[in-house]
Amino acid sequence: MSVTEMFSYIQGFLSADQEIREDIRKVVQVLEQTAREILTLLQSVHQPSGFKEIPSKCTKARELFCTVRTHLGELKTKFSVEQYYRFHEHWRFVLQRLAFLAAFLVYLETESLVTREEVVQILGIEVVRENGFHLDVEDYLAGVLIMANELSRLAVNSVTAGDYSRPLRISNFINELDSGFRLLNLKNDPLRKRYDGLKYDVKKIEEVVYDLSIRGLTKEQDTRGEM
Amino acid sequence: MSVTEMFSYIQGFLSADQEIREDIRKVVQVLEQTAREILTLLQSVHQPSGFKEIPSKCTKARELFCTVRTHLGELKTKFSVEQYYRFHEHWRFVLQRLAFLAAFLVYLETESLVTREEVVQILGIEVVRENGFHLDVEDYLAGVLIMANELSRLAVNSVTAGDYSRPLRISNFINELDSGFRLLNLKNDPLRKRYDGLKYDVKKIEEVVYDLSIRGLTKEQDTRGEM
Amino acid sequence: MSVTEMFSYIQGFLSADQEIREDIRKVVQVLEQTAREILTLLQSVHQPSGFKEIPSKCTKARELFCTVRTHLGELKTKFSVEQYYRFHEHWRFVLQRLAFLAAFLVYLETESLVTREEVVQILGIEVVRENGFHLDVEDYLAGVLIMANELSRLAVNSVTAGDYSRPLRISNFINELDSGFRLLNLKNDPLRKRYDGLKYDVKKIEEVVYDLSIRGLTKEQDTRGEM
Amino acid sequence: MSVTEMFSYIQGFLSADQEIREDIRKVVQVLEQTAREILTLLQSVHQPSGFKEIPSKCTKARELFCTVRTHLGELKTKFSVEQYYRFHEHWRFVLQRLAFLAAFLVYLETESLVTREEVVQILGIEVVRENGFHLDVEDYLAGVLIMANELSRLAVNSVTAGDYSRPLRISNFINELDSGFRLLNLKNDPLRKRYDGLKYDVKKIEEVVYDLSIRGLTKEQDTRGEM
Amino acid sequence: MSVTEMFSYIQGFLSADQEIREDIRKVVQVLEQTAREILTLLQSVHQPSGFKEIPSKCTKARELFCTVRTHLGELKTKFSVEQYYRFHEHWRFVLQRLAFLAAFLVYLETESLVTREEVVQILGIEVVRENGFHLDVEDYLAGVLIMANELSRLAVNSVTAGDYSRPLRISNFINELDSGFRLLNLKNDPLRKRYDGLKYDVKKIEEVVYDLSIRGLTKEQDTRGEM
Amino acid sequence: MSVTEMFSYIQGFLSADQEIREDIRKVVQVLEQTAREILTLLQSVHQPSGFKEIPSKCTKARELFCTVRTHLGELKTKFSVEQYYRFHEHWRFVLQRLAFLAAFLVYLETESLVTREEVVQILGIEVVRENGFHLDVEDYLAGVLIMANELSRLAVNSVTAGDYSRPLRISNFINELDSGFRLLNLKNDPLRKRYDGLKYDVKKIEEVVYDLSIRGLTKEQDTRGEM
Amino acid sequence: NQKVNLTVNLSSPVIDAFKVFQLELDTKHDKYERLVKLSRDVTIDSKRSIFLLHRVTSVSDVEEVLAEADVKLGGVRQKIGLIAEELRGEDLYQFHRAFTPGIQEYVEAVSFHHFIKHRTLISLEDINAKLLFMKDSYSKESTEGQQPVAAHQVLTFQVTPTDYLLGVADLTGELMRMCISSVGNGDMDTPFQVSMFLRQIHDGFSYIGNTGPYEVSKKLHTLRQSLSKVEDACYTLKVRGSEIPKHMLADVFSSRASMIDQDEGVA
Amino acid sequence: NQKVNLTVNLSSPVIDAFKVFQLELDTKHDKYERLVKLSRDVTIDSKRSIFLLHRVTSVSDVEEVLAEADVKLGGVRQKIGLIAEELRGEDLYQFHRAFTPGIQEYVEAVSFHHFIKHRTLISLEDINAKLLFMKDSYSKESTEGQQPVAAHQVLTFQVTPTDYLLGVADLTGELMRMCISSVGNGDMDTPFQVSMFLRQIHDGFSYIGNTGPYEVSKKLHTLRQSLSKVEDACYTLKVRGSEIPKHMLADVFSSRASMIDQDEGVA
Ligand SMILES: [Mn+2]
Ligand SMILES: [Mn+2]
Repeated sequence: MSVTEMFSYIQGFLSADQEIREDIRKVVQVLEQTAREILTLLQSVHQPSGFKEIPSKCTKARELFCTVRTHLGELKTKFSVEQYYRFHEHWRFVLQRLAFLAAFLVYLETESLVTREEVVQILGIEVVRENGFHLDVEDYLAGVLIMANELSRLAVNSVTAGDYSRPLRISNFINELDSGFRLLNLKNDPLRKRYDGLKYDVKKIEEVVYDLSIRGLTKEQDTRGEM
Repeated sequence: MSVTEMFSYIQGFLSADQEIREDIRKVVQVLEQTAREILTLLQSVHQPSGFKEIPSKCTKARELFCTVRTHLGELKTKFSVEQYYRFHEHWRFVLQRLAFLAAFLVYLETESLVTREEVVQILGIEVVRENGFHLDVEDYLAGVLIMANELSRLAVNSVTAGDYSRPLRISNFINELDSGFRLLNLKNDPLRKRYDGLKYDVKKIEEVVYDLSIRGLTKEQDTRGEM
Repeated sequence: MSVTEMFSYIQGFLSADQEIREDIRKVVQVLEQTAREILTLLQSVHQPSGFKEIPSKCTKARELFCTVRTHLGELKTKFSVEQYYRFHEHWRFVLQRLAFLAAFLVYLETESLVTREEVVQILGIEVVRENGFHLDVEDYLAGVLIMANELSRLAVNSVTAGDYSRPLRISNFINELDSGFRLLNLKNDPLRKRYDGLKYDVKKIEEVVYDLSIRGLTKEQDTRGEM
Repeated sequence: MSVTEMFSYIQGFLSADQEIREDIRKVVQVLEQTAREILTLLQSVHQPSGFKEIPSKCTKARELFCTVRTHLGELKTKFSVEQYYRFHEHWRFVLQRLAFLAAFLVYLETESLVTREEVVQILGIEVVRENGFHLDVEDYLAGVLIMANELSRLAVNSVTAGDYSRPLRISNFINELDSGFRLLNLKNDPLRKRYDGLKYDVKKIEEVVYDLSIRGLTKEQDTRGEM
Repeated sequence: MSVTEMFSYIQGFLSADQEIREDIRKVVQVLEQTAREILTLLQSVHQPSGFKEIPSKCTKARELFCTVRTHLGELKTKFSVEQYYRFHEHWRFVLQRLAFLAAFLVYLETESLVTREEVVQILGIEVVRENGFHLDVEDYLAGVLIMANELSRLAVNSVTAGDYSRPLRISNFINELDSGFRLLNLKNDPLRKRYDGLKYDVKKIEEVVYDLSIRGLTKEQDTRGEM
Repeated sequence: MSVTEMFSYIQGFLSADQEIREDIRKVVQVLEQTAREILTLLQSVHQPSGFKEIPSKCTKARELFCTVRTHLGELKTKFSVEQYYRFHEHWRFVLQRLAFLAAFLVYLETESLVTREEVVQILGIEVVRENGFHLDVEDYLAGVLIMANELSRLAVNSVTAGDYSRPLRISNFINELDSGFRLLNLKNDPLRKRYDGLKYDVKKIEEVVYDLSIRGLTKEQDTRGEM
Repeated sequence: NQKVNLTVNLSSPVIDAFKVFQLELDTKHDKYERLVKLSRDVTIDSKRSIFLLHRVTSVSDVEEVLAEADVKLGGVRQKIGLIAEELRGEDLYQFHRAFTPGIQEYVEAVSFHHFIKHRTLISLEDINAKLLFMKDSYSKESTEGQQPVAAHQVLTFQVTPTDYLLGVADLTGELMRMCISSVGNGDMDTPFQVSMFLRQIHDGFSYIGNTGPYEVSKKLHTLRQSLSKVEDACYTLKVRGSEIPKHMLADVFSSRASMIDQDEGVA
Repeated sequence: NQKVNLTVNLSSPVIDAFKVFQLELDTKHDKYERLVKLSRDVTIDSKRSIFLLHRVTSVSDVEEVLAEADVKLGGVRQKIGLIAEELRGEDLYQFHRAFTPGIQEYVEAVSFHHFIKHRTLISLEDINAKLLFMKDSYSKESTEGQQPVAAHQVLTFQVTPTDYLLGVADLTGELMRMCISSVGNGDMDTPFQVSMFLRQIHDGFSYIGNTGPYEVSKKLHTLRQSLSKVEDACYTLKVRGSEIPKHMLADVFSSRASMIDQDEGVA
């Protein structure tokens, strides 16, 4: 029967699509697991003892990013490149998390803002859409904003750990970031909402610096220079 | 300043993207306007007087679909083909409406189910993704389901207009459609939800046929044959 | 570190659990597919032509239930028997559908209410929890209520097919069912909600019987006195 | 210490309140059970055989209302009278059901609209709030509207049972009721929504009368005068 | 016609209810205005200059409470006493604000916790529900918790105003209050949520006391004994 | 056909309206961009280095307001003057931001509250509706409240920058503002909600003053007696 | 008054400015409140007119009901005159939210009245033409034919296209109710007329689609439901009527109708 | 009873079958209701234990509070024994929804008790080890050290990993409260210990992420808020403490603490 045949044929299409999605979901699950491991590793810098071990933790994190690259490499093989946006929702969340982790790693290493090129290199993917599986600029920015929130927490905990100079450096960094974001013309999208959270991070860090200043605790480290 | 430069550069990306979306939105608005005109035209078949004029209305609708083809042709030029799914949401709604209108048109002309190939031809687009701007199978099916709902209304109104044989034909058609859909393995997605509505259409039409049967109103037209 | 170890330990539990669920989901999908096939088969009795072929369709359906038994047999192997209710949600829906299909089958064959024992036998499972994979009484009852809805549709369509006595028999059957359900002390649970739908089925069938009565179409079939 | 004593004293208040609510809930559950029994009893009038037994069923129902009075009497003892509205939500639902049952009972007995005074007497409560546990006018009206729906079903089933005059009487009764409700200035509250359903009951009953009229089955009863 | 008369009569009831609500709303608006005036008056104690004028401000506030009593007296006349809970929502908010203001006033006068009896007296209403328009214990407690928040602000500002002993007295007072609340078995209701905020007030005040202690600014007042 | 004509006529209205809105939206976007630039400029005063450069930044901001005046001039041409409130929602947000920026600018220059007349002059618009595109008093007040929030941040950061007298001046200013607002009879509108936020700014500034007081850091700046 | 005495600096320019704001805000708010109240009155009386108009399905003298409703609607127009008075010299849209519910309900009532009388859709122009008021004479009945005397200033009220659309959208609900009552009362023509009219309005709204304001799109669903109910009612009439010759039907219903008249006569 | 008399066919097989179902459903439902009630008791008593345990921040004799709480928790365990009794021979998961709130609250209470005593996280194993009950002796106090006598059958209750996780998630809220009270009462160590412990739990939950059941993910947000409050509290302590030599702090707080003790002594 003609209608029956047609629908059987269509079912073929639907099944193929569902299989791709199933495959993607599996790789994404593994990616999320690794991302969580890196997070657990990097989050330990908030512990008082963690501050001294930042370099060794960064090294370990860099190793875990090797695994991430392997998984992302596998992910690319699951679908043809021009369907990136068809399945984008599946990995968007984890990709933003990974961008955040890369940004946080680079900040801990060098106290500077990771570029999109660096993130892309750490993740083993592309900047430009035409070249293959890439990192959308919105996802990069989302990752950077998640890091800003983590830094406000870091400012608080570095004081607890007795490091009174770090909050000042974080404050300068976050102010620069804030000025950067203000150059962007963000629509009423998820990114805009995330950006609105940045001003609370800025304020929080300013209050930490204030608490140190009024007690004269910023004075002694004033000679630390360029770090 | 490096961060500033980077963000200025990123703003360039975002602006380009927003412009594309703005362009797409404009074409889609025009498409929606034309779709509404076709709808108004085809919906007039529900008026008692409309039943006699079905052929002439179909001819007019075919003419309006020329305009649709022009607009869809223009839409394709607004973005590069591999970004179809990036912007899919913008035209998905209107594309489903157009698929519905094409399906309704073909049903009114021939009382048969439009194929995806026919829809695609009426709209001047492609079946296969690789060949260019195409019609997703889900969007085709959504269009068919919207038509099913329109047909249950048509069954009611044809009785009011004194045509007692049409509901029987619609009933057979819709039952075939229902069997077809039951072959599909639909997930819990919007399509599934729409399909769940089909059983109400089936029931509604069965009740119309019942009302005619119990009053012996199906007998006289039994000789109508192939129409 | 102790807290970390604890969480690793729990994570082990959760992973094992997820794997079982994944396995179950796969079998359930296949079951749903078979259930849809049986449904397509049995629903064809609503077609005017279908009324004569009820016996042959029932035979075919009985064959398809063999496949169901195989799949349910496989499902049992996916988890240890005392954890039935841990994963109940996964198959509850399809099991109710299968109970419905078995009930509908038996009704079409004998115009009597399927017993729980019969359903269990058709599905190749157990009545009592202690004996293994079983059919909950709530799921059995849910299946029966889905059938009631199908019967209200059947009453309508048997009139269309010219069978004026069936609606009366269905009416008696459904009234008995309603009396049965009214014995139960249903709480505000899903079953209660489903049962609330029964009164619409009762009403619908009453209206069909009314339509037949007022036209004197119930006379010939029985000697029920002045009615 | 004084503050401690005060708070202990306050805790007494809070606990008492919770206990009252628990007590009320228990009585309300029993009331709901009895209400279901009365419903089962009165609904059996829809059965063809039920029409002759209306008087005996009404007698039995009156007996069951004794139990209701006992339970409502018990309910009153659970809280002091001026807290009626504090706990109103707990019994509002069941009270509307009971008002419906009383209204249906009185209709079956005398084919007239129960007054609020009669309902209140059947339930053993008060009309006027000042005198004790009373029936809110909104709850009385809700009960009446539930009965209207039951009557549209009764009209259909009396035809099936061969009683052709009852639908006309029901029709007049329900029209009168509808005129009454049109006098009320209902807000967009639950009552208004319920009232909107009355139109469909009116329409359904009119259709039954219509079916009887065109067959000349209403003639013999035409002499019933102004009722 | 009897049904018409009955419904006209019922419409009378419904209109009366709406009028009562309208009347209540008007009085409540005036009450809110007076409450705002008392608040402005009492909040001026936070100004450095305000500390000396506490007694005179309390006197003025007492005068304004005369107006409150008049309005509440008027409110009572709008409905019969046993309908308190029917309309409770209308005045609940303002009553809690007034309880807060009374509690704050009494604290400023005597540095002790206002009892429910005192609040009730200041507002010219009743403690016991049976006696008339009363203050629910939940509303009394809500008022007390709003005051606690005001006191944490007062502790900060008294330091600014050079009064170093007041924060200690506030601290003891608020600790006593906290112990009291711990005796209550609060459900997850609005009151519980409000109570959760008390901890932060306690903490804030303790921090002020801490700041004073480490500077030896609490010494001179240490002789105040058990207060 | 008359109904069709009527709808075409209305459609004409709607299309014209949409075009105007589109035009307005474009100008408003540009305004928002400029407003963000002014904000970036003025917010740099929060930086420790920024305090010395306040005058030069104010001069630069005054220059950017020229651009604002040009854009607002263009905005006026997009619709006829008596339809200000028809499209108010489109520019309300940005106009409040601009009022805030003007208020902040004037505060930085003179430490006084900008008048509505001054804001209007800075923006090149009118005070009175009758004279043309004007500034609603609510929008002016909203701008002032946004500034209050900015000032609480400034109080914190001036301590960081070592300026201990500014917080006291801000505290006086904000208290005066608070008194002003308490004169207003705010309804439950957006302004009221914004005003509710003012108390947190007041509290924050009070805490800064407290921190300075307890450390004796307020002594040198004025002769305020024993405080 | 009292409040002012409490502030610290009585004579500060800030406080002075806020006193001005207080006055301005209160004035605006009071006007808004007055408009809300007027709108509420307009709503209630319009609803009452609609209630009244629904009686046409059950009485024999339609003209009488229409005349009575017209008097009621005249009263509503007087109240709209008071709104126009309040808006004199103001920007209509500034207070639009205050009175839009009332105006929509009036559009619903007046278009219902018009449909019953003429079986067509009243135009926005016709609606606005009736909303002319003489200055200082708004308390008197403003009869339509009256010539504006030179000494009187004319005050107008303009219903916006959106309010017109929203009122017409609600009209469909009333038409549905009327249609269903008509079926009950054996009126064989009204249901079919209503269903054709409703289809036209439905097609009109689908022509406008989502280009109108959000509130319009929101009402589309209800409109579609009303249409479907009316189409079902016509269908039922047709199917049930098919069992008996038309001239017999008339008989049946004339006797029903007279029975109903008797009942109503007493009410 | 009465109901049955009303049915038309008293002896039909359908009615007979439904009588069986009635019995089965009622039995199941009654058991469910009993379990809900037991769970509610477990919840209330666990909450009371937690309330009690919060006193450790303001009294000098922590051991006394711990002992008192232990007795209370013993009572809770007895009630869990009753749950185990109800579940004997049943599929635990069939009634899981009935008692899961109580069990989670118990986990919260017992892990709070454990943390105060040992400053570590109690393991799921340790929790389950305490939930051993002697058959027919559940009404007597089940002291932990007691040897199971051969004549008695042992009944166990197994807390599921998910309930354990959810209980621990709620524990963080209590830890936050304890931390904030400690700051107020001059306890300089507890806040830092709590913050380290809470960070570990937080890291543990982020390790599990969204692989657990939905309810766990839902609690992550609250957990993060608690952590942030605790970190803020430690920060405040550190920053304020930085202005004065440590030995002076001790002085300050010992005098404060004794003051509080006096107050509490009277209560
Ligand atoms: Mn309406
Ligand atoms: Mn808790």
